Amino acid sequence: MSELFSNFFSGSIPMEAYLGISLIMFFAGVYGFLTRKSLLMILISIELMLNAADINFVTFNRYLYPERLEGFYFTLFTIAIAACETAVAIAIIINIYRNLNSVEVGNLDQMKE
Amino acid sequence: MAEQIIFYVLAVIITVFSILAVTSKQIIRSATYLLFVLLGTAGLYLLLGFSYLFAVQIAVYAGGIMVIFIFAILLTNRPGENVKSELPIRRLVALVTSVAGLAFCGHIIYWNVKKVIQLPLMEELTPQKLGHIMMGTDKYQYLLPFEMISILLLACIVGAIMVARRR
Amino acid sequence: MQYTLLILVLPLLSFIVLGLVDSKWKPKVAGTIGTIVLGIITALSYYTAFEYFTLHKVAGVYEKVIVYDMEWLRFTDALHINLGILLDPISVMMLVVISTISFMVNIYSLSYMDGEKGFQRYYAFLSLFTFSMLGLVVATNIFQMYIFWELVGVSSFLLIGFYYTKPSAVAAAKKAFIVTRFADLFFLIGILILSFYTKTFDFTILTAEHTTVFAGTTGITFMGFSVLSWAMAGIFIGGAGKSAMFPLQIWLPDAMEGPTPVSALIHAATMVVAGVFLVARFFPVYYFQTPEVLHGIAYVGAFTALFAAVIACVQTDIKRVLAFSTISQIAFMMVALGVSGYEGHEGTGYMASMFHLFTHAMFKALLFLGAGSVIHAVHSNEIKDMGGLRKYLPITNWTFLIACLAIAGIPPFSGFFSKDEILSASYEFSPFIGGLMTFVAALTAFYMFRLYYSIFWGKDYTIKASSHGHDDHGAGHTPHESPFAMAFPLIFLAAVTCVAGFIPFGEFVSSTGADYHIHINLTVAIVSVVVASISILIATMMYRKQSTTPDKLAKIFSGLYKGASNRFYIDEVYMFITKNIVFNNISRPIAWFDRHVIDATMDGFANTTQWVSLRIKGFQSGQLQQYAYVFLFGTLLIAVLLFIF
Amino acid sequence: MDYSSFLQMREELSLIGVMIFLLIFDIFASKNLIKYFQPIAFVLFAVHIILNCVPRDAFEVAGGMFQYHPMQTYIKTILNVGTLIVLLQAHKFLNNEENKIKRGEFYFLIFSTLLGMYLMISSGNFLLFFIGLETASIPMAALVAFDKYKNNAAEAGAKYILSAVFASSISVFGISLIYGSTGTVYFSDLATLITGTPLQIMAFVFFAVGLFFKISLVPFHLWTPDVYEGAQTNITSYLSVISKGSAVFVLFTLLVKVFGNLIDQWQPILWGLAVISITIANIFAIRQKNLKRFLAFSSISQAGYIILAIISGTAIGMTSLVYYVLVYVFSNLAAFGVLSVIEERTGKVALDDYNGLYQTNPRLSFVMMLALFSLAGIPPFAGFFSKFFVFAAAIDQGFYVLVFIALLNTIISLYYYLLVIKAMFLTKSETPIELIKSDFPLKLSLVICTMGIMLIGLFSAIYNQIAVFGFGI
Repeated sequence: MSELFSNFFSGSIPMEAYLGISLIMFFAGVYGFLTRKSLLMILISIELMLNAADINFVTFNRYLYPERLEGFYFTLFTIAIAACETAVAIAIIINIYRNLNSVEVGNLDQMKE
Repeated sequence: MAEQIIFYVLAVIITVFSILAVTSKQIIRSATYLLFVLLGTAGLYLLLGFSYLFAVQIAVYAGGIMVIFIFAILLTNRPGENVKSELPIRRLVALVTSVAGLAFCGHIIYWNVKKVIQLPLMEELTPQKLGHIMMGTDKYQYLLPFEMISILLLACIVGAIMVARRR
Repeated sequence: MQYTLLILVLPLLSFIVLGLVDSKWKPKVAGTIGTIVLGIITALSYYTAFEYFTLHKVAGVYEKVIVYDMEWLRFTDALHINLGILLDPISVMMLVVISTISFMVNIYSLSYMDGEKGFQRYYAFLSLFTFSMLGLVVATNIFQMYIFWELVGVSSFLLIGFYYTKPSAVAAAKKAFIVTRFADLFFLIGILILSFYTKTFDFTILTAEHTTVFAGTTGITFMGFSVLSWAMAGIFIGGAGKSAMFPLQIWLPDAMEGPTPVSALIHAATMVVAGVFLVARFFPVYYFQTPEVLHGIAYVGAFTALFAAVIACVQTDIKRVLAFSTISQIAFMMVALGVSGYEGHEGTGYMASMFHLFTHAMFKALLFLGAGSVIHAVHSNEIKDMGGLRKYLPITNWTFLIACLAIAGIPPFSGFFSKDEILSASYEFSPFIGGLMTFVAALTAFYMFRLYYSIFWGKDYTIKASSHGHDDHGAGHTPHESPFAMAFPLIFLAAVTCVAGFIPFGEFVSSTGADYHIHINLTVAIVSVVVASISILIATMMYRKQSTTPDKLAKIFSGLYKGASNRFYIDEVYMFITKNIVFNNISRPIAWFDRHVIDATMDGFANTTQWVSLRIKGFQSGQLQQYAYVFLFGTLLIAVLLFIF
Repeated sequence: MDYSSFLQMREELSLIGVMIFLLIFDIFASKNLIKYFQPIAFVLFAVHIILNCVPRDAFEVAGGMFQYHPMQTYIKTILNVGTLIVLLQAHKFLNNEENKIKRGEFYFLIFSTLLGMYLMISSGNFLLFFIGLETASIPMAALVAFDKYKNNAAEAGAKYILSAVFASSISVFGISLIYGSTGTVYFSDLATLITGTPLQIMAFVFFAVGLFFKISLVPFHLWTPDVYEGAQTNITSYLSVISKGSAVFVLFTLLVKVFGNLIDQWQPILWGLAVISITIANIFAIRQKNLKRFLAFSSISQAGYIILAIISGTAIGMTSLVYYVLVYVFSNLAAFGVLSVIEERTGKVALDDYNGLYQTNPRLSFVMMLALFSLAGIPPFAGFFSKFFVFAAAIDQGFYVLVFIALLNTIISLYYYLLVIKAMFLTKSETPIELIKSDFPLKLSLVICTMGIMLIGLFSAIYNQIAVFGFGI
């Protein structure tokens, strides 16, 4: 902790601070996924989780391995993948809305046991 | 000093809005909070010196994904109707698990990453350089994934249209 | 002797052809083809036997001939699986037995199964079964044997469940399959352990007299027994499953729901003796390496023999009587193997076991086919629906009587000779086992004649209304003798039963391959014949009543006991002792135990699984978020556990 | 900038060629030509299979991002053949009036997921791997929701995509930590850099669950039965066979190639997962009344058996795994083929509906029986040999207890497989499913499967051929 304060005044940001933000974002996403009732909100939670991984990549790249841009490009492609996945997921959710007239996840339990 | 202040402001924004985004009762608010989180993330990228990523984050997430989200929300949401919340006991269980996971992962990560405080020097990322890396076929160059992701995008478009279009 | 390959290839071809054409050919055509192929195989087997026993005797010992050997799967350099044909006295003998019985059953089925739906497929399955059984006995290595072993199980499953759609048949096929598979699990484990330590599957290496392959197992023990003992015990359990040894015998009586010719082929003569064959195949290993397991086999066999014989006394379904009798007789063979020594006169048990296998196959198939003929005539399996049939079914009557005399051990029929050898081997091992086996032999004579008299003598056959019988036959007709296609196998097998006892069996089959001269142990022989005769006498007195046309045999017996004492008085004492004491207090409780305790244990396993399944269904709630929660929890749990340990 | 090295990626390029051609053909072909869409697709795809079925020498593209090894040709060919069988089985379904219009999409999506699996198999870099993983799962979600007007299909689609994305976000978070602790995502560099620090172990667990999800091991399997039930049957078979087959192969290669140093960590994980997967799936399978769910649980337990090959981590294990997948493709597709044709014609999927199937459809029930026997591992059908080899591979490395538990479970599994056989052959029904005339492609597919089930076990050359390349990664 004392490091954090001394760093604060010496004008540098430790890497753990970035990683901490991404972790909080990730587990906020996990919590959202487990508790939200609407399919769209679940999707929002997933965006948070993916975004957290992106921050990790960029942070590690910048702090630890600045000589190459692997984390940078990984993030770039992950953003694209997130877009793909959102598009298909939303298409499916809209389809569910048409069929069931609702986007509540609680309605999705016709199949069980 | 200015960097610190910006960082901690962004950190607070991201943390607070992340939590709000997954707890807010109204879906449209949730989406807005998510937008703030994404913009905050873009800010972090800028702070780390990746201005290109900043642009992509804003263009794709804020400009693309959020638009789809809001479109979908408006399509499926009946105004004035709040989303029901999960049973309190389940929320509690999920909360405990998430916090436990957070503590566990945080512990492992904090004690096992290299401690770096100062941002190391990095040569400037010119668009030419980025483009060269993107279009190259050697190690640490990314033409192959670029081509492949274009096929993924095409497949997703085809799939999404097939599912979403009417009869 | 390359032509022996044909013995395997022909039934396989027959199966493929008949299976493919299915209902495109007329039933008669398919049946004829199947039967002709079996005829060729039988001829080939006989020729193989002739050539083998005349040509391959080196220095007075029948050598093991590997006619054909192909490396099939190379697992590691040391361990590979071959496919081939191994000829030695017991496999040649089995070839003869299997092809003969199978041929007879094929002929018999032409008439018995006539008009059944799926006649062609029935013949296809018969060919498949014959193929797998033949492949089993000529296997050069334990792995090949295991494959054919399972294939035998599959084809038997197909045949049991073939055409009877009674609810009881539904369970029977499944039960037979699962029980034997359960036993095969131990077989497989035995194979894995054995091959792991010896690095070979090959029978010729494993059963060589002075082999060193077991050197690697010395000193390695598990729970007090050597690993080799565990392996060999596992292999025996596999054999016990197929051969219906206690407590795995539960499937065999139920399997009687299959068509009767199938019972004759599979559940009397061939498949059920596979376990005996297996133990015989491994006999040198059992004898030299794990004698304690061999003795265990003897005791298991003795107990099974007694157990099954006692139950057989109270069964009322004629096929079930025969089923329990089969269990009992196979147990005789197991006992003989278990008590056997190795060389010369010591090896009587081994020889006797194989001899009994041979003779039993013939007369038990005869009994089943006879029973089939009876069932064909009266359309019922129950004793109460029969009686006085001898005038309607003369051929069946006589052949059945011959078989009964054979199984009871009355000279000069074949069963006498083989059973006598078993008894004398048992007496040499321990008087207790010997005495026990003699008692079982007496019981055998009793329940077989109880069956015989109940079917062919006793009360007159009454023609019943349409309560029984198939629709296509119409009810209320007079029972009539079976057509020639069914009568011929009966006559043939009866003839074999009459003469087989005089085959100098020891000259062909013995534990070392060397000649062995059968000496009839007169004391044992006389005792067993006397005991069997007394049992038959008791059965005669109890069940021959209401007879109107006494025949020769009956005269001898009736003279004997009429002269001895007051007939009715003794009869009633006998009735009291047997009905009230033996039946009600011994046999019935044992039968009840068999049905309720042993069966229920098996069912219990199934029910427990069902119960657990019902308890945990909540996990599959259909709710996405619960799934995700389990997912996350699993992930974190794995991670945390990794750090704790 | 030398792009010519890309030409070495023949499998991927020719598949992309087929995809693009079919897409364009579907859009622009005239009314007369469009009738031949499916035959053309079959022929093109068959040509693609034949062109790519011969192993070549190992090579790398794009600086090791794409790594080819001859063993991959085997697994890709197996997946190809499986896909072809699925397409043949879907022929009739896609010729229905309501689905005709979506035919092109169906093929395009199937092929793009297949391409994703190719990428997963051949990738030498986590980035390409992740793209492959997503290409294999996102279009799959669209396929699961293919019957979009059916509530069950829509529900299954949503469950699938949300679960899949949840799994892959955990997985990508793991990859980010791996990157953080090593500084690279190239497999060849990672092998030495992964030394077993706590961070790497945690990262590995996070990453691996993404694959466990795809293989559907307990407890990451809960989505499986629901999605299998809801999806159209041909998609289900594709999901259960091809998707799973590629994932197990990839899991094995990654465990050995990248996480070889963590063997002390992943062996116990796999041990536990194999045991609970086989057991729990068996217990659930017994109580299923719906055949699709039944086969879902059956495939979960099959996945548990495959883990026995992976856990050994040896060349024998690899050979056994490829062999197992090969056999599993034929057995499972035969079962699903029968299921799909019956569901397609009558809409019946309950176990009770199969009562007395043998009376009316002897051939279909016969194929089903062979398939179930093979799945249960009864000799001489191919399934026995594949099980035997995975057991032997595990025994070879000393996993006796695991093998014993697995063997005991084969008895339980036999019980429920026989339940189906019993229903078809022995239980009499007043109203059995009527006689079903299957079309030529379906017949062809079932014949291929039957031949596979009957013959693969008997030709040792197949196993030996696979064994030639040993590890093959």
